[in-house]
Amino acid sequence: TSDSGTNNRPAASGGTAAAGGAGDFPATPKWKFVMVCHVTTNPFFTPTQYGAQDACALLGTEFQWTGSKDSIVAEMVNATNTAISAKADGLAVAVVDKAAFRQPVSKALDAGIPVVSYNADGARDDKGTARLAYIGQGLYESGYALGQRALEQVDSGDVVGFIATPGALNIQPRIDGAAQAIKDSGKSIKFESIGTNADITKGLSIIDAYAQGHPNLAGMLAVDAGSTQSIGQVVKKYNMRSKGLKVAGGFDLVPETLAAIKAGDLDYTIDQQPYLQGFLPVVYLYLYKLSGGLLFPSETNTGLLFVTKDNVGPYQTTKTRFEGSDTAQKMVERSGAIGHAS
Amino acid sequence: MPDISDGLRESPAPADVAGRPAPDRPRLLRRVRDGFLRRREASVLVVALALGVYFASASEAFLTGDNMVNITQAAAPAAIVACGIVLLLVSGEIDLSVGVVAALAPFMMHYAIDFWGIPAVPAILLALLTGTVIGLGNGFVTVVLKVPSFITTLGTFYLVTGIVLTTSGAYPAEIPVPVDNQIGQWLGAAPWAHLAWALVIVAFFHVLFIRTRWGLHTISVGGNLLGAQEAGVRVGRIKMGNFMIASTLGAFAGLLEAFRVHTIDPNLGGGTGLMFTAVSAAVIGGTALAGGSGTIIGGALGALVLAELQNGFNLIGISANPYFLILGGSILLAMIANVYLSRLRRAGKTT
Amino acid sequence: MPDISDGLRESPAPADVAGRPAPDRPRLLRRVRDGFLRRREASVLVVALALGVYFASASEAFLTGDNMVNITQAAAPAAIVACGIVLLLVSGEIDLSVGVVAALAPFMMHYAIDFWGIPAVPAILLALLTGTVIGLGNGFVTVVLKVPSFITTLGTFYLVTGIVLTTSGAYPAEIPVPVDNQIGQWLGAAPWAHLAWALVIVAFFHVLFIRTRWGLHTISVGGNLLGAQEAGVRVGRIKMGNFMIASTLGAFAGLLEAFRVHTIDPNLGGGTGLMFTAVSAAVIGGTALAGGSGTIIGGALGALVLAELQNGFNLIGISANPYFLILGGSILLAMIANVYLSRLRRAGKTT
Amino acid sequence: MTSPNGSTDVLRVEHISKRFGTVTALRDVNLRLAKGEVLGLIGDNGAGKSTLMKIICGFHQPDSGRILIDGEEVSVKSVDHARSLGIDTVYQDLALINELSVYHNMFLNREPVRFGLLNNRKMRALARAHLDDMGVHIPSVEVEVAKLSGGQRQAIAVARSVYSRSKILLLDEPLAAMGAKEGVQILDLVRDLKARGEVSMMIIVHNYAQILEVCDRVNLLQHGSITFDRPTARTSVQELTDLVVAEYRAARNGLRSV
Amino acid sequence: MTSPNGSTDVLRVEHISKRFGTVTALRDVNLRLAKGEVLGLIGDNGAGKSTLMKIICGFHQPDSGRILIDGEEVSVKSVDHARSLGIDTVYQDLALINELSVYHNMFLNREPVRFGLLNNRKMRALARAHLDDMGVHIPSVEVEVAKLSGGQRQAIAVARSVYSRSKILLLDEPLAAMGAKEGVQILDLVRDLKARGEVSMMIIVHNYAQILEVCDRVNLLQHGSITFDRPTARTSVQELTDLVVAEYRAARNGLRSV
Ligand SMILES: Nc1ncnc2c1ncn2[C@@H]1O[C@H](COP(=O)(O)OP(=O)(O)OP(=O)(O)O)[C@@H](O)[C@H]1O
Ligand SMILES: Nc1ncnc2c1ncn2[C@@H]1O[C@H](COP(=O)(O)OP(=O)(O)OP(=O)(O)O)[C@@H](O)[C@H]1O
Ligand SMILES: [Mg+2]
Ligand SMILES: [Mg+2]
Repeated sequence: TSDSGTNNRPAASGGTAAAGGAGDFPATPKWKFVMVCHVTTNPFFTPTQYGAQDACALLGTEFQWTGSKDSIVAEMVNATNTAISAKADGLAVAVVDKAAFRQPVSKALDAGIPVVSYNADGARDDKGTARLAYIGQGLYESGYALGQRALEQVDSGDVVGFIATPGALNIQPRIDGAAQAIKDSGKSIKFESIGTNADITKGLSIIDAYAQGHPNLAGMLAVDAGSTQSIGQVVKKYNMRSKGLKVAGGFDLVPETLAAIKAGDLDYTIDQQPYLQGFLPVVYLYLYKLSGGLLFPSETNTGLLFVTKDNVGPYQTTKTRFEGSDTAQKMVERSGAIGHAS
Repeated sequence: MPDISDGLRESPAPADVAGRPAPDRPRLLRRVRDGFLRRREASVLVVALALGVYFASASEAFLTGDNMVNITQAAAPAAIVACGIVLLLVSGEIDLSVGVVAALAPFMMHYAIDFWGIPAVPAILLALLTGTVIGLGNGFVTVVLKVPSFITTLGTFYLVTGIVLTTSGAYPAEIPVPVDNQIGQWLGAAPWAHLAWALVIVAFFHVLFIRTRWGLHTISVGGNLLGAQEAGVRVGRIKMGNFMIASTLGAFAGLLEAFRVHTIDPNLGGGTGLMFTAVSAAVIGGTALAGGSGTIIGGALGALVLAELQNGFNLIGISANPYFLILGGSILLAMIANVYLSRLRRAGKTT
Repeated sequence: MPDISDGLRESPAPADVAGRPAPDRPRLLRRVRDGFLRRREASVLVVALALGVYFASASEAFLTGDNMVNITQAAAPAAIVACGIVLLLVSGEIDLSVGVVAALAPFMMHYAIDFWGIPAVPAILLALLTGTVIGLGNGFVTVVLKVPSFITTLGTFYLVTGIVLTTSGAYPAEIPVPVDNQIGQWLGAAPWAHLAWALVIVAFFHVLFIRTRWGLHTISVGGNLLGAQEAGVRVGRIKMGNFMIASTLGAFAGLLEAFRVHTIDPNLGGGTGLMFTAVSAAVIGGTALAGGSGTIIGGALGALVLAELQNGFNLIGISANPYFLILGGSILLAMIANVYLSRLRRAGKTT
Repeated sequence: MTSPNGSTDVLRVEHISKRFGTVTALRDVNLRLAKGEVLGLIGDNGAGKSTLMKIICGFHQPDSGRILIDGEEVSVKSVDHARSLGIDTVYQDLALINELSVYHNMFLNREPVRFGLLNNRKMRALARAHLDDMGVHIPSVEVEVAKLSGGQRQAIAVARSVYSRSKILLLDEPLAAMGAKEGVQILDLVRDLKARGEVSMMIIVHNYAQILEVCDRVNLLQHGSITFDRPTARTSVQELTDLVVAEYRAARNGLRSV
Repeated sequence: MTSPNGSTDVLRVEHISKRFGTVTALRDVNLRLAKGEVLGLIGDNGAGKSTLMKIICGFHQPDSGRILIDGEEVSVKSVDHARSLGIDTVYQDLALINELSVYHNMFLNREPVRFGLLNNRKMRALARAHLDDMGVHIPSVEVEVAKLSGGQRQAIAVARSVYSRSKILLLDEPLAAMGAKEGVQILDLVRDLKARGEVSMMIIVHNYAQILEVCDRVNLLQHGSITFDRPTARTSVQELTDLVVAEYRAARNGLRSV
């Protein structure tokens, strides 16, 4: 494994690079891209930042990670406007509100700053901005997938969905999607959403209490990392698997969640490949600038992967930048067949 | 700044018992300078200016018109809410719910217009009135039922959060069409609307605070509750009124922000975020958490300092994680400087 | 409860100027009851019990052993932190950074063990010491440099947040292997560890507060700063000490919680969340935000009340959005009842 | 409702009682104050003098008993209400707001206003004039009262009421912190007010010489009740001292001689 | 460094000056206190008496000048430091903590401790004894001082210092709020202390009769300087009053006769 460092300088130089340029690209100014996020310090986006960092190292650019810590739209708008004032070379915005970013994005485009959206792209019916492309997987859609997957194992009974911060733009759409999926199925399932807390310690207590008050749950879902991991712990604590709990699942890949999957306390967690949500916007913005706009950023679905007991192994055994669990650069070996649908 | 600190060290002595004759420097200049230095806001102003100078030298974008708009828009809501918070803090109370009232107000406007068919202007007034009524409730529970305001407004905080979330389904709404026009421009969508409103409101409450009986009695109530009662000050009325002012200003700030970001978001004030920023601004500006003293202009300058820090470091391009580190460090440095400056100021004060 | 309120209304009058003879009811019983009623924590205790009765009737799961563990685990960190916060509030200061210190401490342990190769116990002590040192810093800036503690600790809050985020990459870490064993069980992983620690710490600080010079001087400093100085109380030392206590307890609560949730999370404590809960608990328990009076046991009971509310409503299964509504309403109701009870108590008090 | 001297009493207190928890501060107190009269109230520490005063001025509510102003029964609901009835008070604790300037304190809750704004200029001028009148030197009327000496603070509290043009003045130890010169000057002021005959006053003073100097009548409050009521003309410092101190003196001397 | 009567002065204050901002409170003050002596300090309100006291007890730092205790120069760094030098003070503002009980206030910063814990039983007993000694009646020593009358509060502050066994006592208007009886009793206490000869005292009193009763010597502080220093045996109430009040009296009478 090579550890080429976490600095932002271009990585290896091979071939016949033009003086100073990355790879054999011509020399470019050190472009600065600004990524505006709704929950800047959320662990979900740690790999996103690594992705952006790696892309910048590759291409000789730099990026700034900013926005709001607590999904406050006004703060994101402030950050976007500040980036425009600072004449950023490109913008990537998590468009968590379909109305709020229309004007700032237009203003940026008017100023010749290319803008892409990542991770969130307005609402289902309205992407909300004139961004050039969207890189990511819809929050609502991922929530919908969460619900759909649960439906494979549950036909009736009570299903609960935990959400750390009700009304917060990064996760509310997910739980709305899950609820919709269950509703669309027409099964006689009663879905209830329960607020936990941004503080994982409180969240665990709340999920614990809910589980005690509802021993006959058929399913437990969560839409944020903290609640997901807490579900795993509570399922284990009360041995809920033996009491009729048919499905337990959630989001993100923090260690405790992976351990719970391995132990069978959680059935699945959703990997949204956040690394790509950072890597690709930088690449797209770079190419747009490099090509003078000829290479137009393309809509990219970064996909959604269900991590289950079957494929959790590599996630657990290797700590990588790609999942955020390590800062070191290293190559992850894999072997054997690649699982696929038949 | 050697000139200023020089001036600060000197103590002009008209009221000196020893009767030292006043030095024969140009009097007008001295009076202007003394007048400035006597104001307790002077030190925060110096800090705000110093930060401005620093950021302007670090990034040429800082002083552009666009960025001035950014800063004023970031500072204004906190400055406006801080007016109410200063009054409350000075009278010895606090309001934790002011930030969620800011989130509720635009929803009230939205419901009024889109669901209840109320015209634009009455709907906006209704939204403001909602704030006033919540303030009245806070005041009632605190003053009449004698629950400490921290707890009263903690309860209100959750209560209003619940109202916002249940009525909105925890989902943002769009600005209603009847106000998405000139009205919206006036109320926050136009670039300089925030600054204009902040100036008007801060000026109004500054005068209220230092030139009216209301302000005097607010200080009395917070400075010596028993003494104020003995002097016949209507303590309950003052506190209730300040709760109502704070909540109404919260509602107004919420409307401004909703029009600016052009969406009605259940998380608008960030829960306790806006309240926190406003209290911080007030305290930075020289208001005592324990009551009895404060300044409205100081609170506004405090909001400006915080907005400058936020804007400046973003402009320079500090990413989120180190941002907090740097922000924390600079708050500490700036405030140590602030205290130092105001000590110099006091040392040089006439009285 | 007719018995209790009956007792509250009656005023036993040994010190009566009129010299009314004491009624000849069984004396021991009366003394126990009076002793209870004289304690200012009595009313919060009644509220906590009443909530318990209500939830027990609403859900049979409430009184199970498992759920008791759950409640104690939810209440303990706030109760522990509240001990420090009560001391600070009583001495007229506040610490906003205590919650992020709780997040930093387990990371320090993690770094010490996994990166610096320090053995388990010294690593844990180092984590606690980190809290102490941060408290010392807060105390220094507040007491010596005279920055108001709200601002000092706001700065520290951001600074420590930044340290946690940058060093951890904003990503959770696993409990280090050398402590993921008996040590971890003792320090929070075992079901009753939280309760045990909370009892020990609350008892210790209760005695410190009401039976030592430190406690007396803490009250003096917050009750009448000038008077305390005139009486020669070493004001600065008291304040500094209380900052250090609060921060250390924050670090300890963080360790407990990290072991319990079995992960080291950068957002442990929820930013200002834990601080907020602790301050709320302190104020619910009868500590004045403005300083000068408070009780440690009251703070712990306040934490219990909050934990009961959180646990009970989740046990019942209130949905996310209305949850806040109901929580807010019940905080208001419970605290109005609390104030009413303590007024009854005072009316019936001997002195 | 006419007093011995034929005029109507401006203030009558009848059967007032007051308890604080288990402490009985006042027990069936009766007291009257004639128009233009200056009444001295004396008594041990903790006898209930201040409590009585605070009941008359509406700060405390009595447990029982009634108050008559100009012969009419009133229930004084608040200090503000008392003021509207023409009653003004100098409290023993002075009731000053440390955070406010001298002149704002002096006009607290009675601030002159112009177009809704405080008339600071007027307050400053009057404050200076009043303090000069009382012979109290203060660095500046703009300084916060927290920075003043004990006597300076008291002068402000006294000036606040004495110049309030109220018809009933209640002064609770107004001279306690005053220097000899300032004390004399304030007593002169009281005499001036009395000479004009519009104001009735009740003064709590521990210095019996001062009582005899300005009061028309003296009442002694002991253990919550009035036990002595006599015109000053018919008493002396010696008598008053004997009333209050004799018992102790005797005991002490007895002790000494042992 | 010996005083006229041959003994060493326990306290000497030399050339002390103090300014607050632009207010000069003290200007080149010199003062001495012999062992066992009781010195009375008089002066107008705002003359600087309390400031002088607060400098001696370490609460304020002088701008210039020096303090000698038992002939040795010391710089009194803090109130705590002064206490360790044997200096104790009753402040004019009493320095009571409203939130604490009577007995905790009485022993503030001098609490008896057993095994690290407060010895409340001892404090309660002593507090009761001291207050009885002073003839001050208080409902209970466990009540918070906020609930006490003005005189009761002062008694606590006085008891705190008088019973502290310090060698130098500074009393700033210790009798201001005391009733006639309690005043007499406290003066008796002072005399008792004096009789034992171990304590030297400096007392600020505005009542000249009281000064003559207990003091050996009297100093007058005017406009920040000592302008008069005489043994009490060689002066009288009249002389002191004339010194301070005469000027005003004359002016006033002149005015009246106009
Ligand atoms: N902390 C302070 N800040 C500013 N000025 C002060 C301060 N303390 C005292 N002064 C001023 O110093 C002067 C002397 O005050 P001091 O309290 O010593 O007077 P005093 O002789 O004790 O008067 P009194 O008999 O009224 O108690 C006064 O003019 C007062 O206003
Ligand atoms: N708010 C209160 N709460 C409880 N007790 C009180 C309160 N106010 C006064 N008391 C008690 O009532 C009694 C009478 O107090 P009051 O202040 O009227 O005495 P006073 O005659 O003014 O004495 P002094 O000469 O010392 O000022 C005292 O024993 C006092 O402790
Ligand atoms: Mg009194
Ligand atoms: Mg004095």
